[in-house]
Amino acid sequence: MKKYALFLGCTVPVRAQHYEMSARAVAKELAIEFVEMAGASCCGFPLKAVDAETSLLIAARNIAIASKQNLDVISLCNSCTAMLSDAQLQLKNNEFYREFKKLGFSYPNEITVKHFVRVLYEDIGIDKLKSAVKKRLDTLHVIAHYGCHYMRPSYLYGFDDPEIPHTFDELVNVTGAQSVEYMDKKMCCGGSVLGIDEALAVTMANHKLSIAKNNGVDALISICPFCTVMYEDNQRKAEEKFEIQYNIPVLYYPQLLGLSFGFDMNAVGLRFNRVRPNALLEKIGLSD
Amino acid sequence: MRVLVCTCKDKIKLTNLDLGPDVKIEQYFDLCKEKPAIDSDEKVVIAGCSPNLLETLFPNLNCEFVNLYEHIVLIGHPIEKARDLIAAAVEKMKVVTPIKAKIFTIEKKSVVVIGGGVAAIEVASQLAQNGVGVDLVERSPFLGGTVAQLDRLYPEGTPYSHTLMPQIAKMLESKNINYYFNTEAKDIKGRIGNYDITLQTCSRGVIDCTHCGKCVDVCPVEVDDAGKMRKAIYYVPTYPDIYAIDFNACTKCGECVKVCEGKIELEDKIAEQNIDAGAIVIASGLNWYDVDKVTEYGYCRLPGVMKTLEFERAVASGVLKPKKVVIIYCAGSRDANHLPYCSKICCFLGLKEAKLVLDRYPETQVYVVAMDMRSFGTFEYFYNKLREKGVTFVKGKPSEVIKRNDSLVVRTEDLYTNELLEIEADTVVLSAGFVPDTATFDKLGIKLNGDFPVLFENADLGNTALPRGIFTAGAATFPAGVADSLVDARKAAFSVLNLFRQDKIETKQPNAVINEDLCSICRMCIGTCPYGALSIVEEKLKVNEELCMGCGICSITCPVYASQLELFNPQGLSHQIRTLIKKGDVLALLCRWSAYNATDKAAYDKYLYPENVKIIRVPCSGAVDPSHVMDAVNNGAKGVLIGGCYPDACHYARGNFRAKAREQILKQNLDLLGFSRDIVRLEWIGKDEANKFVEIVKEMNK
Amino acid sequence: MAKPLVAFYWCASCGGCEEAVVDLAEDILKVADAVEFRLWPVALDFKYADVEAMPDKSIAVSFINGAVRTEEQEHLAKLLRQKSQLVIAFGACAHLGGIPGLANVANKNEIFETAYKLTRSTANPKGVYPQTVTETEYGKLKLPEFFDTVKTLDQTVEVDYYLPGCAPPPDLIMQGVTAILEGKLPPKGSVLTVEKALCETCERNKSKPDKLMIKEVKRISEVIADPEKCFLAEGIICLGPATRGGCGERCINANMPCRGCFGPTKEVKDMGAKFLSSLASIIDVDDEKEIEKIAESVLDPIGLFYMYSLPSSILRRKQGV
Amino acid sequence: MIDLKNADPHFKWEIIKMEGGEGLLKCFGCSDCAASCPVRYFDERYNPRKIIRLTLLGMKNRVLSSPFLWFCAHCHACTERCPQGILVAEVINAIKNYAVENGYCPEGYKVQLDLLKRLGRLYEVEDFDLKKRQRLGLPPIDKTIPEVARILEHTGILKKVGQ
Repeated sequence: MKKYALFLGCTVPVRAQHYEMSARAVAKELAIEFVEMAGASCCGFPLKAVDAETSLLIAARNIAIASKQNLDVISLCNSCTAMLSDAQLQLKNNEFYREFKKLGFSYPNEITVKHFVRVLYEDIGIDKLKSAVKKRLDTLHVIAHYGCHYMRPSYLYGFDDPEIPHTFDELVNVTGAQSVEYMDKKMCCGGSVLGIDEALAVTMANHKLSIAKNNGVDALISICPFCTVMYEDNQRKAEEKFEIQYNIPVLYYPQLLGLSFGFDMNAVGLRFNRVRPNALLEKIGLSD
Repeated sequence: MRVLVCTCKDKIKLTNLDLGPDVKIEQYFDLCKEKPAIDSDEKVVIAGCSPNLLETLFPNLNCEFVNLYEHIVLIGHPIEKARDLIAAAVEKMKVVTPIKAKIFTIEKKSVVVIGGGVAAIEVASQLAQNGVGVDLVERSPFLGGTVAQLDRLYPEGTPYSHTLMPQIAKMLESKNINYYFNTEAKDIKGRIGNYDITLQTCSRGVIDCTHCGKCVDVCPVEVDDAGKMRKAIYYVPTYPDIYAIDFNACTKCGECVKVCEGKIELEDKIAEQNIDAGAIVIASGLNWYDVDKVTEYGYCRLPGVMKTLEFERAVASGVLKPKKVVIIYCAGSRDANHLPYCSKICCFLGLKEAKLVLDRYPETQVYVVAMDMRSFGTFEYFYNKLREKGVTFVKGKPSEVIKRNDSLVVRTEDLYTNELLEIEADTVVLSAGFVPDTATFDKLGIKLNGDFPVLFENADLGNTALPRGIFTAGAATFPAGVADSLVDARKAAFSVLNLFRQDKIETKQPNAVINEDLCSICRMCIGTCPYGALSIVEEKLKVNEELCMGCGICSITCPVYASQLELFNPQGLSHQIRTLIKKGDVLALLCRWSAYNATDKAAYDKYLYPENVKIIRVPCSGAVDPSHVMDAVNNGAKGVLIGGCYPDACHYARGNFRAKAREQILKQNLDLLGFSRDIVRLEWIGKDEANKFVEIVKEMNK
Repeated sequence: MAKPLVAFYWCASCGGCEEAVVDLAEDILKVADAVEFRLWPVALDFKYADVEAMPDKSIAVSFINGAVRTEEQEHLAKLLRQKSQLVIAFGACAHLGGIPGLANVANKNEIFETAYKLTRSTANPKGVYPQTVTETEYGKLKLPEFFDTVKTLDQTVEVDYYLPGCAPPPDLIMQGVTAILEGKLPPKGSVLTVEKALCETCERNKSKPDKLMIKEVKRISEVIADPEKCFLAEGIICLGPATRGGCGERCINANMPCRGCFGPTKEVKDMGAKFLSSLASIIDVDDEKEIEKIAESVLDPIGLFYMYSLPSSILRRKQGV
Repeated sequence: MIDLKNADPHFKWEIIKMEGGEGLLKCFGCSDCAASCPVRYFDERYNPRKIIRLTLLGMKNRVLSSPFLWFCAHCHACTERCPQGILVAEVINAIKNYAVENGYCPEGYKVQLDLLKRLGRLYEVEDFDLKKRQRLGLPPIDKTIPEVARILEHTGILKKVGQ
């Protein structure tokens, strides 16, 4: 049993419970134990543009919670992972650490921060995942959306190739679904500019949606609640703006993985997906 | 001890000088003319005019100079000051270690030239013609190096053979050269005048050859040799006239042996032999940067993306006939993630490839995407010509190369219009930089500075940072074109000839000496030596006399004074300061290469400064110890000025930065001990900045 | 034959040196058998007057620990010098000034003000400072004068040998005492330990890279040091390269860097300045601003470079106070 | 036209002092950042090279008041490719931080700051949410985390944006 502290952040526990549910379900299946982080707050990322130090201190405080339990942190959100990783690096910097201690916090054990998907790839491994697959989703064609902060900035992560990322594709392929190679794979979802210029953000999201449509895929697979907001919640807006019909389901990776583990569609919270994946379910013989 | 005092033809009037019974004072009317004999082992003090002059007249002596003319007479200070200065110099000389002459005997007068490209050929040829025996050691089976791989040379676009073949012919006229092909220098021992080199030779496969070419016809193994296809048994039309087997590709099927009119042995064995030499010339040339590391440009990943060499060979041999070509400059160059430097020659290589393809196929559309076009000198004409030929130059650095609908797309910003630009093409050429082949330098333990074997920011150091018997030629130290390599090769040949005129070289340059009774091998000093002259040999700290340049930085770094610079040890300077400095004085410890010269200029230009300013000449600002400052302060000095060269301009590369770090921490220390932080000041003073020097000492005197 | 007479006296010290003698364990019995103590205030009751009454040079050897800070200590140092054949500076304080020597960054008034007025635990509403003479109804009470400056023993009286350390390790004490009893002593003025610096014998020296250069200066309190690696290679300030060895690397073995209690090796006059120079030299930064930044990160350079040796340094103390 | 009369030569040095602003001076204007930028791909008004260039020229007011400064999605595509090793996204972020210090904080961020001060998270956790979590078998979460407000007080950011 591998134990990790689970960092939920703001969006997942309130707006993306299906992501959380499915992540918990597949983790359980893979003998990963999640320990709840009592007192964990926002990761700090939203304040980075306002004041980097403040955001780092908020992030570092969250890390301190896991450090006290001497547990490595798993995060479900790309941005949270980046923010916490940055703070984890900063904690090795004396100047920052002094400031951190001034607030009465401590960092007793050095711990690492990883995205859940990275843990699946590195700590669990493709082979073990393969052996857990009970129902191969061979009929599905999907595009894997990495999101920016999954492998970038590479100086924080040192994971995957920031130019030619491949780990998430491999993970998708494990389920039997085929991860289609497509253009502009590393393109940003636009989430970060949503609050500044909605039209621009929707245009950015539309780019990948249109690529997905051109590729005729069954779904877009996401690993970040932020990206999902752009591709799923704002899909209608993109459709209106560009006068096009997409109707592309956006699944969180643990949902897809859970289906391949043979879980019931309710166990992975599929009824909470805003773009109904009915066609997809039909394809894999799970239509209700 | 002898103190030689010069009146400088009666300009310095110093009388009644008595420094005790141990010190013998000799007065001269004109020291320059009279030139008294001084034993080379003797310690003396010479007082007269500036050491800048006296040193040229009395070189290589165990001598401390006292500058009476520029520092007292011309500046109008009372002559009584001379007594203190001389007495202090005497105290210093009492405790310094005298210089031991270093004699390097040139026992062997033959040369090993490592490499087989244009530079190596030129060096070998020039030396052999001058009667020097040469052993030429080439790693590959054929001569010609990088040049022999090319189709043509820039800027004219002449075939490489125009340059290389006459050069080889000229070399072959000399009988003084032994050739070692398929050979590497595995180990190099010894020192100037007597090197022992172990050579390791792999077999060529072809023992005897009639050049019939039948072996090539039957060989089933195709090899892609940088864009050009050849067989596993092959020939490069340079020298020697014998085919060779590429054992990395050969399957030993034996087909060639069956048809051979000469003799082939399919056994790849390794043989070793030792040769000796008095000097080594490293002409090992350069390697192409592995451009597949620049992943965003898709080399190896996207078909149609190639390196310049591959492109050149493919177009020249007719294998490739592109319609639309994008040549991306600086692929990995001037890039912190790859090669941080500019390789100097790739801008022309890129232009050459553009011309090559247009010469063959004038209808080709060619785009060159470059951050900057560095077409210095006459290359500007070349650049002009290519624009007139219709090449489109884009200013920018492409972000990535992608594949879209079966064609390559180069994404960039066009900096002229400030708009995003996507160029579709069938061929993308990556003009990458070069890395010198440093294998030989590694074997010699020669310190690399970043990526290069010698320091480049300091012209003098470029020559002195190599052991005295090692020379470089061509692109071994930095990417260079053919013309530059040839000039450099002749320079190297001249240096070797110059060395071999002598049977021994004697130097009396001060060196660092290690007191093994004190050295605890703490290694604090090793990294601070700008020349890599310090190393641990058999668990003892050793100074390489071929490399030590006498800066004294290690002796100041050493926490126990186990390292001592001859003629200038820290204790000597300490004695000098304690004798010289009285309450209220200002001490100026000035680098001999820069700040000290400014004081001479101050005298000539009549920038006057107070008489309590006392000047001591030091080899480098990095050769001053914080305890020297403490000594002066303890004696009541108002201030201590350390004058050094400007940043990056230090004669000893990094001495002034060492001084800076010491000064900064020392200031804090002195602050806590109740002194003003400015009681010690490290200032950069150029050799002509007399006014700056004077202003500073005046400020410190307040 | 009469046993040689021995005196053991403490000046400004913490008492650790006395503890070090006790740390001789059973060996102390051998010493007690071989000599007769004539003065040892911490252990045995003798009066100063008894010593004053002794003939000059009648004491074979006096071991004096602690720095000289008061009139009484100066008096006893001089007295013991007069009555002894050999005077040994025992421990870092007598040898170099030691930790009490750090008081040389202040003067008497500042120290009194801190000790008798400013500290929170002090209740001294009238602001009374110690006086050398106080009139009372029972007569005059005297206290020895408290000097402005802490001095080493050899700045007060001539010293024959030095037993270094804070405190000197028992094996070095035993070696020293044996050498004295057997008359096998090195030249006068020697420090009774090895000549080379600590790195010579330090196990961790092997882990040091040949080219030791650092980009950051750290203090041991800021990091958890790797117990296998050379401190300096990790950027942690360790005075080992500048400090005489022979201590058995007690601190290093406890994962603490050397702070220099054994003092400098023989060519070095000012240990702090010397090590400052070494440390500054290995800062591998070629940028003036960066250098300034790193220099500023060396907090409390006096406490760092002169922890045990301020009174024996060239400048000895803070000036102008 | 860029009028250097309005330039502030200290501006670039101020940015370098900010957290993340260190690499600024290394920029040699190759435009790899701009060519890599996904935001610029869709909206040419945003150009990281131009922001850095104007900063180096000292055009303080123009940079700080530019609404496009806030377009950076902090996706680090530029950082990965910068040949000079500049953490471009961090430099842009440093300029944003500096803009906030100088009174140019976009309203959206002020709202977020207020939420974090009150709740310690971006979304209010209603009883409804807690019930829903319970129904779905998810563990309960804290409704508010007051510690965050303490950090905001400590760094003085609330004062900086006038809250």
